[in-house]
Amino acid sequence: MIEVLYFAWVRERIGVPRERVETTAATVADLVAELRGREDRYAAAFADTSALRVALDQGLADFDAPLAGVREVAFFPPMTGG
Amino acid sequence: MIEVLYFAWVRERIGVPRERVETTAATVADLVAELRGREDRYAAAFADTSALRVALDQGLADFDAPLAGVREVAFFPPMTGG
Amino acid sequence: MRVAVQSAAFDLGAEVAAFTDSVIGAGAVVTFTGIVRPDGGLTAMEIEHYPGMTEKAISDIAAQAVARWALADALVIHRYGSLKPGEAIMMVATAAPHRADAFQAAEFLMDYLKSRAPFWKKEIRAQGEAWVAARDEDEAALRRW
Amino acid sequence: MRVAVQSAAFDLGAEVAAFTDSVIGAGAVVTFTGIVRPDGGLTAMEIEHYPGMTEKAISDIAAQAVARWALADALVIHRYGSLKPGEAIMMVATAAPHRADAFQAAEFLMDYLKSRAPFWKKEIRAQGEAWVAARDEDEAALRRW
Repeated sequence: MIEVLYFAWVRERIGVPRERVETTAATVADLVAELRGREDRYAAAFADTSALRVALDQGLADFDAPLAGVREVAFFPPMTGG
Repeated sequence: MIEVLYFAWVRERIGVPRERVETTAATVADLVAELRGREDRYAAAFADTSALRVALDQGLADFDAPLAGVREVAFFPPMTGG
Repeated sequence: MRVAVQSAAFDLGAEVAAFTDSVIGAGAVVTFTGIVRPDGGLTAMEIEHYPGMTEKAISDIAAQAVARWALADALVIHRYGSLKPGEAIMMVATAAPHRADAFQAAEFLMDYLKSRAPFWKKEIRAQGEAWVAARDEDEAALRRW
Repeated sequence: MRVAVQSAAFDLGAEVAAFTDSVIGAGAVVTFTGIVRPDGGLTAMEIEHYPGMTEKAISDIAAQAVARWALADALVIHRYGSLKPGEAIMMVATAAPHRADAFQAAEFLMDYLKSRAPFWKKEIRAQGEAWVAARDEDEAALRRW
């Protein structure tokens, strides 16, 4: 069981800010593939992962990072702070 | 007749902040040579002109600049503002 | 070093004065303030963030700046929520013995906050809403550090 | 654009707040504040200047910055007279649409004020007085512009 968070237009496309996901995905990329297969709104949000960033337990990570031991995954577009 | 101003340690060495000088010097360098010949305190202040800066009518200038039409000459060390 | 992530407005003058007064010993204080620009009929700027990660990311960035430039102190305040044109979004302040360090640390903090702190801006206009896209030049700015 | 050369202390917080409030339209405000450092038992910093030329030199420098970086506004306040450790000597503020311009213009102003505005600093200590020597790196800093 993993907590998955969405921000900005990823959140808007998927329609929820967070959800608990039952998964055995080994990496972020595997999790994305699983989510894409769920419903159109996920496929739309994850259509182009080069436009997305991911954080594992609140630290930036790569899409090939392993999920073992991770409790919180967040997907969002490139940040625009400042 | 020209108004000559001194600042910082140049002022301290010469002992006055400003004075009127009767001169026919053609350039700043000529004026410096005249002043140097006056008294020891001038010779001390102008011993090394590479350590000095000059302004003509309140604008930075070179030591070979002509004095024609100039009303105010100022001598001072490199500036240390900010 | 203080990091504040808040929806409330902050008092820029009071923050700058308090920061500067608190760092006697430093010769140079640099501040940056980001303001919502009233570009093209903008009525509001909505700022979303990632609670928890935001504070951690900014604290990491600020600690890096303090260590790298031997800062006397650093301050970051960043707002989220709905802001109107003319309102201050955020500020950073840095204090160092000499000006070059204070300037560089402030620019470093800004470059990282722009592209590495989890904030997202949405522009609200009468014609509609649009998420602000990350700019290539902001990503490029990170490479100089 | 405002240039003030004065012996009186200035209210940093109030100046920064007023400057920032007055430039709605700019997205970025950068300020620099120079403070007397209490180095090695310094009891006072005496700042001499060249009345008349000072205002002219600073106004010229500020006008160059405004033109070169298309600034919304710029502010320079520089004090003279006897200042104690911890007191603010001077400040600059710049406002521009984007941060890079505001930062660069503020650094340009500081580099020029350091070496081209007619101020001279003297450090007063119990052991004696000494004029601050110009630093080669300050002269070198001018070459980047």
